[in-house]
This record gives sequence, structure tokens and C-alpha cells, in this order.
Amino acid sequence: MFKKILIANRGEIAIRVHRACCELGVPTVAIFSEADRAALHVRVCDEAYCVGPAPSRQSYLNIDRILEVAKLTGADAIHPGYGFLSENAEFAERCAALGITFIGPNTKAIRVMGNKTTSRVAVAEMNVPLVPGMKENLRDEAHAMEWAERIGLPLMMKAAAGGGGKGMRMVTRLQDVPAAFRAAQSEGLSFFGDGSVYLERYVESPRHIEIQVLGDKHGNIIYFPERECSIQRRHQKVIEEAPSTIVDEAMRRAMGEAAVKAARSVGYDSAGTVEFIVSGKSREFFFLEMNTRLQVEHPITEMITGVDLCKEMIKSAAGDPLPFTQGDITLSGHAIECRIYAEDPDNNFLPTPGKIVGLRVPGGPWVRDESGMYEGLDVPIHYDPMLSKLVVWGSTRERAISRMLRALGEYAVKGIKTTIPFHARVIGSEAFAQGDFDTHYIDNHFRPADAARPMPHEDIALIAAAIQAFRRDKDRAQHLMGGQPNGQEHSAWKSSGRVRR
Amino acid sequence: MFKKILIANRGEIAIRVHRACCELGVPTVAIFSEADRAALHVRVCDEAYCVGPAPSRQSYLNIDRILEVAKLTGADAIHPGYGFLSENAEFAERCAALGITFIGPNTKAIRVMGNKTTSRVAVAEMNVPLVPGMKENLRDEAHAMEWAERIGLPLMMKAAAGGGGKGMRMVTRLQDVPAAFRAAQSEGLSFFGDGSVYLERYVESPRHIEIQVLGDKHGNIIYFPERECSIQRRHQKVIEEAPSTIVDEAMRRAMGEAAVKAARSVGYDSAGTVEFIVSGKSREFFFLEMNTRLQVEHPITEMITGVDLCKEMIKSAAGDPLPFTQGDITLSGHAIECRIYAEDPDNNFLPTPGKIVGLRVPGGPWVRDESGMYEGLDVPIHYDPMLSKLVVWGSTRERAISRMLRALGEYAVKGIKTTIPFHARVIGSEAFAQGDFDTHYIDNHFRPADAARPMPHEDIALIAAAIQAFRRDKDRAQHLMGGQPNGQEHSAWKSSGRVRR
Amino acid sequence: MTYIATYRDQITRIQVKETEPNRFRVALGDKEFEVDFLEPQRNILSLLIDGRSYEVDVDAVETSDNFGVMLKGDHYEIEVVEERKKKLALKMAAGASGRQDLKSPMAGNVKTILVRPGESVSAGQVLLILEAMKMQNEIKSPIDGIIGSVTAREGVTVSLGDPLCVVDPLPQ
Amino acid sequence: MTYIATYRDQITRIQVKETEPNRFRVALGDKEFEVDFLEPQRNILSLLIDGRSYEVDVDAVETSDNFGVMLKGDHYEIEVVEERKKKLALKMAAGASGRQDLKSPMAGNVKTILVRPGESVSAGQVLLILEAMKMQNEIKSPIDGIIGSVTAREGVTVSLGDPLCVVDPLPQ
Repeated sequence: MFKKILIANRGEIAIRVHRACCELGVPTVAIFSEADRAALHVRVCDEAYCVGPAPSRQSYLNIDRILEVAKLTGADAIHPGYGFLSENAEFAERCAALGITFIGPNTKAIRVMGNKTTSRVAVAEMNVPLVPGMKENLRDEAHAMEWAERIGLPLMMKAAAGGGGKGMRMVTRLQDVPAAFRAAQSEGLSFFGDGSVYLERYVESPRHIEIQVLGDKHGNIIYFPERECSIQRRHQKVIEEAPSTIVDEAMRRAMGEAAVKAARSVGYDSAGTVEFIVSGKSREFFFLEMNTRLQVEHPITEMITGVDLCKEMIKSAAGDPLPFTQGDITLSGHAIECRIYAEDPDNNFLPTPGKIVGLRVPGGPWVRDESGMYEGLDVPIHYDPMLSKLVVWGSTRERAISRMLRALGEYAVKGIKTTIPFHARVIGSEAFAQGDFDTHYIDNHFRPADAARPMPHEDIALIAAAIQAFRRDKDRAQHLMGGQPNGQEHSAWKSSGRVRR
Repeated sequence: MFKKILIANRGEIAIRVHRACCELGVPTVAIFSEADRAALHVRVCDEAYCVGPAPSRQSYLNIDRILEVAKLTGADAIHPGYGFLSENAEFAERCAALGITFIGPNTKAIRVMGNKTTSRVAVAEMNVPLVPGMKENLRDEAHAMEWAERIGLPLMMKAAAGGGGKGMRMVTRLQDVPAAFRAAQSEGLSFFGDGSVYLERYVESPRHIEIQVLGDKHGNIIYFPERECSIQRRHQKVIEEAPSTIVDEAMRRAMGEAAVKAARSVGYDSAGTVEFIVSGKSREFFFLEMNTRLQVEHPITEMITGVDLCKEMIKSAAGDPLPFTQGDITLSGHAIECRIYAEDPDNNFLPTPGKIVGLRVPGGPWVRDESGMYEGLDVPIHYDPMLSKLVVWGSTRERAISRMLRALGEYAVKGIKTTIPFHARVIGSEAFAQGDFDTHYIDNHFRPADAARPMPHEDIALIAAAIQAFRRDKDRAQHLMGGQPNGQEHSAWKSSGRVRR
Repeated sequence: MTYIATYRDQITRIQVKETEPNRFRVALGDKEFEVDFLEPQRNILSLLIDGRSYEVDVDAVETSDNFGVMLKGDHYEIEVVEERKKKLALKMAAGASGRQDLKSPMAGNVKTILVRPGESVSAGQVLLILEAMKMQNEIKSPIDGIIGSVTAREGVTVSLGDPLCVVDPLPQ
Repeated sequence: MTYIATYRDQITRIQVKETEPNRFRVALGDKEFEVDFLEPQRNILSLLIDGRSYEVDVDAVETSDNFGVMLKGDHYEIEVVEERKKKLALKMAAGASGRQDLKSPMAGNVKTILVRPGESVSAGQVLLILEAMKMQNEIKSPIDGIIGSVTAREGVTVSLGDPLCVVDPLPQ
């Protein structure tokens, strides 16, 4: 095992990795930007070093400085978490050059899978099904038109280096092909520095279903039961569950075996995820991309299999062979994850940075909170707005749903608005209960209905506001007369630390 | 299912029951004493009624008032939790008389198992092994001496109505028998209002191992894998784990079958626990008593089996047949529970009521916090000092131990002292790692060594105290000069809400 | 005390009386409520009303009559003003103009400013773009009008509530 | 500033200097430490010392020089007094008597009082019994001596730090 692990990340995933290291008995080194001195990962890790100013490029992406800290502290391995440097092949190589283990797959796997075109070529050679489309990039608008006619409508125009919903254009009419080509090219260039673009068939009632794989340095690769990630808002996953309501045992095995083949195509030797797009109509599945890192939603797989993926990933990087075979992986019950964001769901999901002045996290049976929050934390404006992931397990999907609703109801974050109540409404919706949704569900169906929902507790809200106004006025009056404020320790009109507009 | 459940309890178990009801979709009614208006269970339940002043006898044991609230609110069932009215047959009967379901076993089971003598008679008829001893009560000192000679030394003199370590006397010399008889008799009278006393063999290297059973109203009773509860301080359980390190598959089955027989002797039809004393030397097990309620430590059984005992207990009370058979219950991994008390482990475990001014609960994979705490809670002096139960699961015992150490390290309660660091030291001890302990371990072996432990961070503690003194003095100086305090929002010398001696 | 509460343009008259410490009688229009009140954590209220338990998170600012109330997952923005003060305010408002002071809805960086003073804009037109937490957010004009002044500066950080720009209504 | 810290009868001289905001140089005897300081929650400190991260829970009372420090599961009761003030205090203490003011170690109910003023007691003798959270706790005499006054009353609740009784040392 490693002597010391540097965690090149922040937020909840830095905490997750620290917990795994802690349980393995390996000391940890945190890095932080100047905006994150008060962050929880700085406080819980064994060591902590500032690596630069607030902007990520100067801190969490500052390879030179991070490697300096690794050398200084004697860390012999680096866990990159997700995002930031986690899929950066150059970083992995520079770690290797210094004799530091990058906790992730081999660099070839990162490079090949990091590009949509090369990854498609690689997995196609292993007979992993692809969305009908092209394996090369488009040369120009004319070429685009030619391929569009060959594949047939509806189509997706995609930037080869794209991801996270950026650099994608749906095309339903042939005459829109040239404009979509130009748009995808320019977004690819501006977001990813790469203008390569290709075309593929658009899958109807699309569901995003992915397979976790785990490999070691001895050639073993196994797969886990699928994760259903179709509840998305603007192409960003919002709620994930495992298993999927539309996958049966035979399909699970077929998808798992395809994922292992995809992983084998690059000699995969770590934790990774093979993403598929699945037609909700035909249940055909097609390779989308492979993420060569620990995924945000890995905990739901952990909950239904009892496997600590973060820990196994570290052990595998240390050279340990996998401690189980495919046959040892069994599926038990059902797990759901909600990504809690610092966003206002009733105000177009505007980010809500600010100070958390009160916090009560849900607890009790089979509730797992993966969080970087604490009472007093000032959520900075510089980074991703994800505050925590709430994960539950239940013996059945129905029980997992009722447990998630219960846990969301317990989760109290005071000072900033979060997406917690939004999650409760999605999870409580009829379509979710039926498992009847695709990746367009939130944007096209749920949100319009949600905006018009009734607000049943208006009377109580008015009473609460009026009593606080009364108490404020009484305090003021007593203050003017030189008296003492009323019995409560804090008077009601004091700011809760947040300026309201 | 019930329409509404009244929870006749407080603290963490009231929260536990509320969560189960919430997940079952059943509204809850909380009751509270005047000292508990701010308690968490009052805030989270759907309804809440005050049932009397702080002393338990006038509130949580006030049967008339509690039944009044049940009638007023239309509750059709009452969950008693543990302690208070949970094993009170009269209360169960009065519920029944009003047509309210008492969520617990039939009254006969409560009565028979509530008395050590009648319970021993009942289970002996089913051939459940008893500690060699007598099945009747002692008449007088001469009778005691006669039986002491017959059973042989060492002996335990026990009050028939006793429990929780009260009313017990170990006897190693025959001449001590009369004094022990008088002491047990008087303790039995004063604590339980019953002076009946009996004798039994003292078991060497005793371990306390218990079996959870679950019955329904259709004659089905199943058992669960054992819980090891030998880590005790002054006869009070402190840390529990499941399974036990000394129980193998054959012994597990034998104990389970004995527990089911014991339960059958009273037609048991709810969740209950059969406690055994096990010789660490011979591995013989003997019936100790049966607790006719949900046990404090039920979560560890839940974690290794995936069964929600609290929920199943409610469903069984509602008349549902058990949804599984004995063969469906499988054991997976290992679970540990630490009972977190408001006590100062470095000051003879003195109770530490007071205000919780800071709270950060552990999270992450397979960590479960069962708590009634929140930041701002004033822990009252009137009730049991248990604040929460911290429960972890791991795929192996070693992993569960490292996870519990990690979770205890994360658990930060500010304002009052708790037993959290004490638990960390017990769990981290070599004897615990080896599974090599009996019920005397804490009192006789661990505590003397613990008191002499090194305090390795004295330098850092001195630095922290000196900096706070410096900042206080600087603030004071600036205040005297009319200046502003330094940048931090709260100055260091402000009270943290607790008066120190 | 008597208050006028405004929620989503709906006006309610509320009378509050403290009958004993932590007990209030509240009349909401013609409905009356007995409230058992506690503030176990600052600005987090526990209300028992007719036996029902409510946990209410109230956000209040000293200098404002606006209360943000979070209750069972829903957020209510409520203005509560003493009755006499409200009547006065309504009189004054009758003479006021429709000038729009746009304030920043969040902390962030001003990425792009798309308008200049004197420029005509229509309702819904994007005036500037704010960036925070890797998200870009468009600030739109609430009315047809003319840009008065622009306080925001490109590349400069603003806090929640900072003025961004002013839109004057078109002359009647 | 220079302080004298007392922990378990062991005395350490500590110099503290604020080199820049939230940076301190602390000399502990002849050891020197550079401290990166933050107080993210009231009286919960985050210290970075030589790269190592420590979370320290400090309990302090305005009117006292005693600090309760909780650090990695261990509790340290430390008295920190400015050097000049400490020297003065030591001089004064030299003339003080050994009178013991027993204060309540916890909030609770006075269950039983076992001694009366004027009674001789020996070190370790139980003077009274306090009850809290269903536990009975014996308060013992720290010295051989004579009971001076008894402030506690049976059946009456006391708070942490309330005086219980006084034990005067035996005449020399």
C-alpha cells in the first residue's frame, strides 16, 4: 500500500477519497486554493498545502505546484477524484516520471477514451455496439450533408472532444445540417480547443445507462450492475439510481460484457465507467463514451453490491489483484442518489453561493451523505455548485424512494437555497415512481408542471413571518426604551448572515 | 396499515420510529415533557403534544395523559420505543381496551418475560438451556445457603425483577451468601418493588450474546444472526457488534433455534431479543432473559441482513404476515455500534448535560448516525444520557473497525463532553481487534490502561490556547482604545455557551 | 399589532398578540390561530399550531420588511409591514415612477455587458451576462424602456443585491 | 506577548507574535512554530503547522484564564496567563490558605448531603450525592479537613460550577 496519498481535488470527492485512505490507514495530503482555506477537506486531511489563487487554472489545475507539494510531502500516489486533472493524460505521465503513482488507469486508456472518435474506433474493434453513425470526423459542410443523408434523421451533430452536453446539436431537418455543423465546430473549438465534429443517429426516448468497471494491473476486469442516469437537467445528471427499471438480468449481463470489452480495448486497469445510450423503445444499447475515473455517482453501485469502489481503486493502483471475481458481485436491493446543488430551483437554477448558517443532515437507516458542507462554510463562487450527494439504499425500489423522500425532508440547509426540495418533488412524481422517463423528462415534462405546483402552507408561512415581524418590533421598542430584549437568546431580526435582495 | 401512530418516547428512538413511520407513509404524533419542547422529535413529527412536567413519572410514564393524546389525535397505534412504557403490560392492556394497537408483543409475553423467574420456567419447558441454578425464589438465608452448596461456586445472587446490572451480587465464598442475599433482596425491593431473589452459577469469561427474533400474528417466528454485546461498562452495553467473533455457523443456528423456542413459549408476535450468557471458555450458552421490545442495538442486525426491523415490527403489529422466511435471512459483512453518551470519560463518566453549540456528524459510506442531537440543543438533566448511536457496516470485521475509527474521528460535538473519544480508544485496542474480551473487559482491563495513556498533542494544545489568549487580549486592547476587533467574525474570547469550572 | 402581509401580490391583514411568553394568537383575515412558538436555532422556528408541528426557516434582514420563509420545501417571499406604515407607503408609491433598478440576483462575475446608457431595450432582452460556479446567467430587462445608467463593469465581481443597471420606462 | 501556560502542573513559557493576519509565530520554550490560523466556526480552530492540519476545539470563558482544548480525542485543561500577571499571582498565592471551595462538577439535583458544618472529614470521604441523567455521583473531599459551610440543599437543583460546600484544612 502507499505511504501517503495526495488528493488533487476539493469538495465532497476530496472528503470521499480521504475517508477511503483513512480506512486503509494511509495518511493524506490536501491541496487547496486561496478561496478554500476554510474548506472541510483542508480541515480533515492530515496535511494541507495551498497551491494557488482561487481560479482553478492557477490552483487545482496547476500541475507544477501540485507535483511540488507531492515531492515536498513524500506522497507516493495522487488521487485526482473527478473533474480537474482526473482525465488529464499529461498529468498522469508527469506523475509517472516522478515515480508517483497516478491513481487511475494507464495513460493510453485516458488518451484513447478522452476523445470521442478514437474511443469509438477502439471499442468498435471489440464489437461493442455504437450508435449508427460515422467513425471519422466531418471534413466540411458538404461532407456533413452527405453523411446526414446516409445515416438518416433524426441526427446528432457532435464535437469529438465534447462532453457534459456541450458541443451537441440535434438535427431534425436536412436543411439545418450546415448550421449545426458550424455551431458544433465553434463550440468544440471554444470549449475544448478542438473543432472536430461527427454525426450519429439520434436515439428515441433515450436513457442514459452506464456500467461501472473495475480493473487491476494483472489483467482482470469485472463489471457491476448498471446505473440509471436518465434524470438529467440540461444534459447534467441530477438523480441516479441502481439498478435501472428497464434492465433485466439478460440485458444486464449483455451490457456488462460489452463494458468489459470496451475496457479491454485499452487494457483498462482501474475504476472506470462505460456510458451507454439506451433506446427506451427498443432497449437497444449503444456505447457513448468511457469515463476513465471514479464517477460522481459511484456510491449507488457501492450500496447495492457492498463493494467500496474508492478503496478498491486505490488498492488496484497499488498493484493488488482484485479481491473478487465476476461471480462474487451480486445485486442486493436498490439505491438512489440525489446531487444537491447550491442553486435556486424556483429561480431558473441560478447559483446561490453564500454562507451556510445552519445545517442538519439526514441520518438513520441506509442514508448516506457525501458532503463537503459544514455549518459556517462560505460556499465560494469559483467552483462547481455541487454541495453534497445524498444516497439511500432500500430492499426494493419503492422502499428506496420512500427513504429518499424521508431523507430529503430531513435535510436542512440554512443560508443558501439548494435543490433539495426540487429533488423531493422529482422523486415524488408519478413518472419517477413508474420508472417511466427518459433524458428529456426534467426539461420537457417535469419542470413546466413543477412551476405551477400548489403551495399548500401559505397560511403557516404568513403566520411565521408575522410573528417574526412582531418580535422584531417588540425588540426594537424595548431597545428604544432601554429595556432587555425578550427571553430568546438571539433576537429574530438579526441577519442570518445573508443579504437578501 | 395504521392511520396514525403515536410515539410514546423521546430522544434517538423516537426519531428512529418516526423515520420508519414516515417511510411507511403513516403520520406520527410526538409526545413531550416540558423539558423537551425543543427536542428534535417534537420538531420532526407531524403532531406534538405536551404530556407533563420534566420528571418521567409525570410525562413519559403518564399513561392517562398519553392515552388522552392518542384519543384526541385519532392515533390507532402506539409505538413505545425502548425503556419507559415499552415493557409495561398494564399500558399494553389499556391501549387494547381503547382499541389502540400497542406495537409490541401480546401482554402475556410481556408479563412472563418481564420476570426472571417466570421467564426461566417458561423457556425451560421448551428445553432452552439455562444457567445451572434454581427455578424458584429463595425463601430465606438458610435456603440460600442450601442452594449455594448444591449449585457450587462461583455464584450469582439475583433479584428476580432485576435488570441493567441492578440487584446482582457475585459470590465467591460460601460465608458471603447471607449478606449477598440481603443486599439483592433490598435492591430488588427499592429499584423494582419486588424482593424475590434466586441463585445461579456464575459463568466464566462471560460474554453477552443475544438473538433478535421477529414474530407475526400468524404464528411465524424467525431469528437473526447474533449480536455480541460483551463490551460493557458497569453492566451497561457500550459497544455492540454483529456477528460475534466466537460464534460459528453451527452455534449460530443452535442459538437461533433456542431463541425461537424461547419466543414460542409465550406465543411471541413482535420484535424481541433473547439474551444469552455465553462462556468464553466452553462456548456453552444459557438463556438470560428476553426483552419484549425493540432493542437499542437493533441497527447492527439491520445492517448485516438488510432488514428494517423497526418497519417490520410495525407491519407485524398491523397484522401483516412476515414477508420472509428463515431461509431468506442471510448474513452479509459486519456491523458495529457505539453508544454515544453525554458523559465525561476522563472524569469517571460524570453526566455532562448542557448545550450543544457545534455539531458535525460523520458521513460517507456505510456510516449511520441514529441521533436526537442538533446544534443548539440543550441536553436536559432529566433523562438517560445517550445522545446517539453510531453504526457502521463493513464487508469484513477489520473494515468495520477501521470505518468506525474513521467515523468516530469525524464526529465533532462541541459544548459538552461525550464518550466519542473513549469509544475510539476501545475500538482501537488490541483486545478488541483480536475479539478477545468478556463482559469485564472495560471495567477490569481497559479503563486502568486508558487512564495512563499518553497525550501526544500537548504542544499543539498549548499553541492553540496561547493563540486564543493572544487574540482575546488583542481584542480587549483594541476595545479599550475604541478600535474594531480583528477580522474574524466572532472574537475568540466569547463564551462558547458553556460555563467551565 | 396589525400587519399587512404581501405574498405574490396578494394582501393579507394579520393581527399578532403575545398571550404569554412564546404563545401567540394570530388572526389571519378571519381565521384565528393559537401558536406555541419556539426558536431552537437562530431563525429556525418550531411552531405547534392546533397540535400540528411545523419547522419554519425564516430569513430576515434588519433593514428590510421582507421575510424569506422556507417551509416543507417551498419558499415564500413575504413582505410584512405594520398597517399604518403600509398605508403611508401605498400613498407615496402612487406618485412614483416605473424606473427599474436591476440588482444582481447572485454573487458572481460580470462577464459581458450588452447595452449602453441611452439604448432602447425591450422586455426580455438580455442586458448583461453574469458568471458564477461555472454557469453563465443572463440578466434580462423586465420592461420596454431606455437604459439609464450602467453600474456593472465587465470582469468585476458583484455580490448578491449589488446594483447592475437602471432601465427607465418609455415616456408615456 | 509572553504567556505562562500551566498544564497538569507543568509550566511552559509561550511567546506569541502575529506576523500577518491569521499567521502567528509561537515560541514554546525553545521550539518555534509558524502557524497558519483560521477559525471557521466559533471556537473551532483550523491550524496548519508545518503542513500538518489540526482541528482544535477550544472552550474559553471571558472571565477566566482557563482554556479547555479538545484535540484528536484528548482533552487538555490549560491555564494561560500573561507573564507579568502570572508572577503577581504566584506571589499572592504563596500567602493563601488551602481552603477548598467545592463546586458542582455538573448540573444535577442534590440527592443527599452527608456532612454538617464543623464536622471533620478525611480525604476521599463522600460529602454529598448529586443525581443527573439517572446516575448518582459522589462528591468527595479532596483533603483531610473540617467542613466550613454547606451551600447545597437537598432536593435543590444546581448548575455546573455552583458552590456546594467548603472544606477548611486542618490547622497546621
